Amino acid sequence: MLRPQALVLANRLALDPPQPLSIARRTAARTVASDASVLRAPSANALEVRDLHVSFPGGVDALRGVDLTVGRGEVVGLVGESGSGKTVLGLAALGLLPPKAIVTGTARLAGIDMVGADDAVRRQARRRHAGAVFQDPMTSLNPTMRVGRQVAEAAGSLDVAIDLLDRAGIPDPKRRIRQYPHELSGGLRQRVMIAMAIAGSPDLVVADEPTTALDVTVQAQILALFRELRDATTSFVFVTHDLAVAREVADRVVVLYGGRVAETGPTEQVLSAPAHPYTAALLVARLGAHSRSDVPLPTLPGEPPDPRNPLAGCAFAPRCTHANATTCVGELPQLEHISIARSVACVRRTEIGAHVTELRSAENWPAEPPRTSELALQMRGVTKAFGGIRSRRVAVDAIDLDVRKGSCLALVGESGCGKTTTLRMAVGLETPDSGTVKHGQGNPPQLVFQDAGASLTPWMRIGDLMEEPLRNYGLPAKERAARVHETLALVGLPDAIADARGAELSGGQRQRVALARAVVVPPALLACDEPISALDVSLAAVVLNLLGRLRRELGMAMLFVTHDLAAARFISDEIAVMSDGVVVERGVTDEVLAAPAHEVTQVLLAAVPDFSKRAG
Amino acid sequence: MAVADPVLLGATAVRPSRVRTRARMGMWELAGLVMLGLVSVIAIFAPLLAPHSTTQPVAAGAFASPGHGALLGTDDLGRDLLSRTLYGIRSTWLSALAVVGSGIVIGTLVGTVAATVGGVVDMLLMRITDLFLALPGPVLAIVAVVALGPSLPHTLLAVAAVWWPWYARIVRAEVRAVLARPHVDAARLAGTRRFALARRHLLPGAVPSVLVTGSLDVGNLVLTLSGLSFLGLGAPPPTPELGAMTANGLTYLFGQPWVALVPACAVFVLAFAANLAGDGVRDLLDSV
Amino acid sequence: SSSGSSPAATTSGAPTSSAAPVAAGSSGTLHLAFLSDMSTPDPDVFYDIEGNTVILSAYEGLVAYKPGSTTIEPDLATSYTESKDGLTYTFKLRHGVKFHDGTPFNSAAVKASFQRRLDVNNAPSYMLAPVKTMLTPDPYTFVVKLKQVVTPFLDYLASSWGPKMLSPTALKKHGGKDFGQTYLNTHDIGTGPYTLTAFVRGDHYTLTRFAGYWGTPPAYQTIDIKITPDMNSQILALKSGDQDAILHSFPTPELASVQGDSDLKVDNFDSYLTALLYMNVSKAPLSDLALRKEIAEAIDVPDLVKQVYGAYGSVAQSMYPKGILDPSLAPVSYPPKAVKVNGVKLSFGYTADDSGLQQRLAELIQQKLEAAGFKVSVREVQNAQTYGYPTDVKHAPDLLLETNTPDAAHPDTWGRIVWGTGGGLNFFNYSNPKVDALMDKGRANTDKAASDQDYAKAGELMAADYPILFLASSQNVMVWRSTVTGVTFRPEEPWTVPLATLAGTG
Amino acid sequence: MTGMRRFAAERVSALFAVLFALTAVVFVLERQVPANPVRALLGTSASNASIAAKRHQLYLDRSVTTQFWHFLARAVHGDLGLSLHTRRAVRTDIGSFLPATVELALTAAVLAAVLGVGVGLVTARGKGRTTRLGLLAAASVPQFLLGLVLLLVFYSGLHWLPGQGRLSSGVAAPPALTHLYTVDALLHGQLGTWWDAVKHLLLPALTLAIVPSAAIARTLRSSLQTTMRADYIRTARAKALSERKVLLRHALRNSAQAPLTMAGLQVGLLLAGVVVVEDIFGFPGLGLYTVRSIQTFDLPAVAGVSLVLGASYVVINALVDLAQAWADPRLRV
Ligand SMILES: Nc1ncnc2c1ncn2[C@@H]1O[C@H](COP(=O)(O)OP(=O)(O)OP(=O)(O)O)[C@@H](O)[C@H]1O
Ligand SMILES: Nc1ncnc2c1ncn2[C@@H]1O[C@H](COP(=O)(O)OP(=O)(O)OP(=O)(O)O)[C@@H](O)[C@H]1O
Ligand SMILES: [Mg+2]
Ligand SMILES: [Mg+2]
Repeated sequence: MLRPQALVLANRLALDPPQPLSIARRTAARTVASDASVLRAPSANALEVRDLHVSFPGGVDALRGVDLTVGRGEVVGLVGESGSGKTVLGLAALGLLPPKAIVTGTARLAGIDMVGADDAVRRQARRRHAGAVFQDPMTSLNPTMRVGRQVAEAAGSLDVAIDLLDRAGIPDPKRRIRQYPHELSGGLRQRVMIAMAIAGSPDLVVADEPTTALDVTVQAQILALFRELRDATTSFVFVTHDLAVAREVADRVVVLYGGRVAETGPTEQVLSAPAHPYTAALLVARLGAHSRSDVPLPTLPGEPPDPRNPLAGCAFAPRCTHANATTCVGELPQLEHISIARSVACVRRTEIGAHVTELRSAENWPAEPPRTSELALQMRGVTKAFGGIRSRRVAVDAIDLDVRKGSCLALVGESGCGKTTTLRMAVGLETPDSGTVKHGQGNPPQLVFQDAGASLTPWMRIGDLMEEPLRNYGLPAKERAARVHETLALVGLPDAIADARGAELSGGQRQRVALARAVVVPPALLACDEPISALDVSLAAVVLNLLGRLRRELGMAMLFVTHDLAAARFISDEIAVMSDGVVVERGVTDEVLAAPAHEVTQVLLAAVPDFSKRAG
Repeated sequence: MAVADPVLLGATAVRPSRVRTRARMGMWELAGLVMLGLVSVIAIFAPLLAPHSTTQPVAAGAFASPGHGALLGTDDLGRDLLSRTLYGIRSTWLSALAVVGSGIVIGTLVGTVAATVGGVVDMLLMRITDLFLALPGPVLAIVAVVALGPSLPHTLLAVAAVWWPWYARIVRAEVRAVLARPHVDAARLAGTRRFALARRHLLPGAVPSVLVTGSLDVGNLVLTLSGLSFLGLGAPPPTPELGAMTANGLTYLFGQPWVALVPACAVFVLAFAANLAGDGVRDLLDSV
Repeated sequence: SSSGSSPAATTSGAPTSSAAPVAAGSSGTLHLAFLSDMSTPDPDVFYDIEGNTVILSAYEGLVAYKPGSTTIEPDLATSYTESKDGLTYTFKLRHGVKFHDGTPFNSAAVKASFQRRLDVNNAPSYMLAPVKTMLTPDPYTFVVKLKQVVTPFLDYLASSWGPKMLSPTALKKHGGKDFGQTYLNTHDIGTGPYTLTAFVRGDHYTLTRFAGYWGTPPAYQTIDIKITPDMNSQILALKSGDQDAILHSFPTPELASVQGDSDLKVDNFDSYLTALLYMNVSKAPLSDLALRKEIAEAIDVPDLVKQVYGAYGSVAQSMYPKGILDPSLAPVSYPPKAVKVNGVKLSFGYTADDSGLQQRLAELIQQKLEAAGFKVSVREVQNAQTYGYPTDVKHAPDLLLETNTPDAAHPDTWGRIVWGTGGGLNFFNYSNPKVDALMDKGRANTDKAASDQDYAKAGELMAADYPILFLASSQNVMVWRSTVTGVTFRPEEPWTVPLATLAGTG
Repeated sequence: MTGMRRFAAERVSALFAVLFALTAVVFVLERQVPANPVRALLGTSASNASIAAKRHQLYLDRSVTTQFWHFLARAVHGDLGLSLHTRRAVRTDIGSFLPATVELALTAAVLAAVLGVGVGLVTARGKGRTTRLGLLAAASVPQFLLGLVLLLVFYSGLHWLPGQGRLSSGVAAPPALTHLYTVDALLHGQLGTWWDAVKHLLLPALTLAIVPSAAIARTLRSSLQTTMRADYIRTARAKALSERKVLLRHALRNSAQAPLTMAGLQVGLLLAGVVVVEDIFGFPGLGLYTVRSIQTFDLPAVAGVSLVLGASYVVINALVDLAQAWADPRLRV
């Protein structure tokens, strides 16, 4: 794992004796003990990371000096936006970084250094002291091995495996062990992963976004399981990009930004009184049950840091409202205690003080077009079934939907209830088996996909992709290009993007491009299929604002599919709740959410992790 | 929050840059590509490069050893082995390309139609493909040659008949995979018409796998075709074909080994170059 | 057939022979190899060259050629007489001869054997077609009466493809519906010095010394014949001592590599094998006599023969193989001349052999013709294909190169087949009534000298039409391990070695 | 189970379709031939009457469709006609040549699989540039060259292994049960014979196996490398499995699809290889029979061999499909 040169480097850096206290300074270092003594070394903490640097060939600095301590029985939430280095940190703790990673510093798992020790020692340490749950339960389980055997590999025997599966909340584990992963639902798969992770009562379980790939209700169940599983001996590092999720499970949160710790402290304290402008921004930008919908969401301006060109000073400075051209750019801010349990890495922390939560205030929505009762979409008795004669499954069962011109209807429901299918029929990508779909006056409807990157043809220039709809209008090439540039400007992108291809863009840029493409010929109806569920908090806010603005500016009606009721509340005027292919409740959004009548709506609402409530 | 976690062991970074892809192609693979370029030059310019006629004897007479009057020696009829080998490379190379090319063209056509039209057409086309796939190529070549007489076109026809189904399958699978991707729906919504959709949004997605398979196939074909030619299932004499030349040369293996070894080694070099280059192309395209 | 389906079909069913072959003299095994499977060891079906060694050591006929000559001498018959009118032949049979199954040999056996050949009615049965009646006045006298005079009749009987003596009891026992063809496909029921004890197709044949043989017991106890289809593999086996001889098709350019080896010796024998270039007289452009002549001149036969055969063959002196007719009676020669034609297109087929000789010959001819301005496309053809030519001359090639040997040492067994109207090897339907008439006359002429004159005249008349160029008579080159002695050869039996006289000194 | 049954039904119908197609192809091509099978059977001196009789007997004087149905009906009953060369039923001939080829091909397949998987596994982790080049080189050697080199080195040079046939002369074939000498010898406890048969198999099997094994190793190596980047491999490592176990238990089976497909493809090429190899090593199998049949223009034999090879090709590909379904439970729907 560690290249010889890196090892030498690690030795050279390791000058000072170890400092066992949790929040140490960057200067903290230690001598490298021999592997044998390391194995025996008793340790109070499940994990101690000191001055960890990880970089990848190609100049990617993923971690740039991270310190982290996880005490016995502690649950630490590791929070940060995409690319901040959460996964890399988790992998480093497990000693699972790819061989090409260049690592310095230490990461002691139950006293054993997972950076410097050789493969066998690290494997031993993993066997005795660690477990892991990864983000995507579908790809993280071996598709060609029965789940029982996979758990047994960690547990030692099938009997123990059955026991563990039972603990992980899997009904009828004796039958399940004979199944393959593809025969299980997403939630069950993640439970299998968890069963594997807690096998042998490890000192530390690293859970890397274990709920992100799951839908809200399942996510709530899995989070409950984590709460159930915590005990005095097993510690958790719970990686997430969602502060609300962290709040549900973590005793303490560590906020990462640009490969460094920005802030750390007890969850309640950090979330109620953030000390770092970034934490504060995250909290403000977060869409919650109480976000105002009459103005755009406050957002973090700018792009996330580029790990290839880390800044000399504070990585957050370019996006920070409080940044100061003299103090913030020169050198890296160090983590400093602000109370016994809390520390923050911001040179201006004292000056900012309580103003930290101020975020560049958002402008108002543009004026809305006048509402009419004219319909942009009318679906009547629309039914769609999939599968053959024997395996026939009705995905959408005789539903009626109306979207008025210029208004926004949110379509919510659990995974698999038929939202996407309805949407696809609404825009004409799918023909209903029965029933009618009528569109109002205006240009044909467009769709914004859940995965914006995937909706861009990878080998085509963005400009060409955007021009395609214009060709049908017989526009000459010059005018087409002009219209493309106009639209790019509308979503806040530079002209140069037109020459790029999808893979060369950042996540935020892709989402904007997808939007721009959908509105290059402004449709009468814009359908969105969970456009923010795969984005992290700050990006989600940006996209929601953009959608809200465009809808109003261009006078489009919108059909917005989501399983996130907070998003529905923010964006929509009306809401329809689906379950099992039928609409079970509908009405004005605020009214429905204030007093949900149907059980499904209630369950969905309860599943939304939020600051307002906190379970055991 | 990235949908695809970039932390895959050894995976490429989030944004693959062009510089990195080029770096993935090794020295040897490059050498293979260069060699292939050279081979193609030979194939095209063999008539200009060959110092002598391939059918008439040179002054050195029969069985001149390499260097004695002819660079690579002469064969049993006093013909210049260098010239014959050059022409042999030309014919083997062009034949292999022709089979691969025809495979790609037919396969792409059938595969695309099957994948995009679907339904009964798909089933029918795939059954036919399977049928052809199930025909053993060499056997077909043998039967064809026995029945129709030895000639290169017959052999090529027989081999090509069983070669295209692979491409049809690959293209169909790839196109279906691409069809399932959201960008196709996006293009549909953008009002792109069927033909343009296939050409712009579907087929380019199948190109990498087809190219990789095709480039790796060339090596296979060089061996297969020269093997058939070795068995006398190629062009009739005195056409210089590497397999047939080897077969003929083996008669004189102990006394005049070069007669067999020169063309046999040419087959090896050709196949090796093709395989190297094929691997290189795979590295290049797989990393995109 | 049950036994036929097994790859290891052996003649374990044949009594006495394999049971206890005892004999005086040396024992040991001689290792030979064939380049390909023989078609069948059934002497009434077999009509190829590869495999003659097996047939001729397992079976015997009434008469045979004296080794190295064309003189006919008794074999299973001790003497024979021919009636004045040439229609009746009387054979006195040898006493004390036993078939491999123990059945005694007598006139009834001869009659049964002749009858079977006619019944089987396969390629070699034409030799007995002239037979009118067969009489067995006593157990050791056999009389055959012909429908008309056929002067080569005795040669037929002496030919290696001629009628062989088969055990009548075995024939009856294994006759089945096909006159015993199934059985004889893997077994023998002859009287020869060796008996076939294993016939594993594609792999090997084993001949074991027959203890009850009437003649001098052979020296080798067993002869093992492997099927080794690759000449290089045979050469390697020969050099490493796993094989004792390469009987034919040794590539002459490779002889240099064995000549220095004291363990090996090279034996060359004159044979009747003659290389022929047929010209398609039945279709344009070679229906034109002048063009055929030009081809003869363009080829430069002496140079061709020198280049391809070197010391192991010679320019054909006559249209008849040397030995069956005095070459001076009917000489042929093709003096080379500079020829220049203008791109006449010719298709050229040749039958290939394992020594590469035919292909070299074909490609050299092509070279020479191209140099003279012809456009020649060569392709290898198979014998079976060539048989189709007479019925479809229009689709046959313009030129055909074949090497052939007569069925027996009699001019009639050559001329009638090669250029007689309707002859089996007359691929392009050459027909000249005068030539046919002369050959008929020769066949009916019991006076040998006069008959030869008729054949010679027929040959000359034919040669003037240039339907066939007689290129070369080739030698049969054999390479033996030096330890093996007693190698003999009959020119009318190419690729074949009589096994009974061989002995090993090593 | 219904999946299994459907699979079997599909394969069997595919088998028949292919055989029918092959039969048609063979029949059509056979009719194209200018050769005269009757002449070939009866020889150069046969009379016209006997030729006509034979033609009638062989249905050659009937209409083309009648001939085809006759041909098909016979083929259905396993009657592949009479070899023009050996004068035996083609079925009998094939029956006697097939076992050798089966033995050779099986040995080669096992060798190719073992070598291919072994080399693929060993080279999967290292950078292995040299190994990779070696594999590429091995995959590029024409069999006619390789066979000869092996023969020169191991037979004529070192005298380690025999160069020709299935058994040494003087060694009797073991009593026939399976007709595979190695198996039969073992079943009868004839160890000497077994060893002799094995020695005869080694060189030709190796010659046949090298190219496919290199191809399998290459594909396996590259799909292993892809698989080793999969999330579940990370999971396996997190479970503290040793790299060996990760490779063998988790990666191998998940990387099996591409090599299996490649193996299926190689089977087709193997058929051509068998012909070359059997020729060089004098191995009395179907390949030799084919060559001989081509040389003697033995059309019924060529047709019979084509049908048998075509059928075995279909069966082998079905086996490959089965293996793929075994390797990936997601394919068993
Ligand atoms: N194997 C790798 N090779 C190259 N770069 C890598 C590798 N793994 C991670 N990186 C880079 O390291 C940085 C940190 O990545 P990491 O996956 O830890 O982020 P993350 O916080 O987990 O983000 P996400 O929320 O998207 O999972 C990123 O810029 C990423 O591109
Ligand atoms: N193309 C298809 N073929 C077969 N079944 C399908 C297809 N598309 C959807 N289904 C099935 O129809 C049902 C509804 O699917 P749909 O994608 O509309 O749900 P969804 O509400 O969008 O779920 P999610 O929140 O997971 O996206 C599901 O059971 C799904 O498995
Ligand atoms: Mg991550
Ligand atoms: Mg959906």
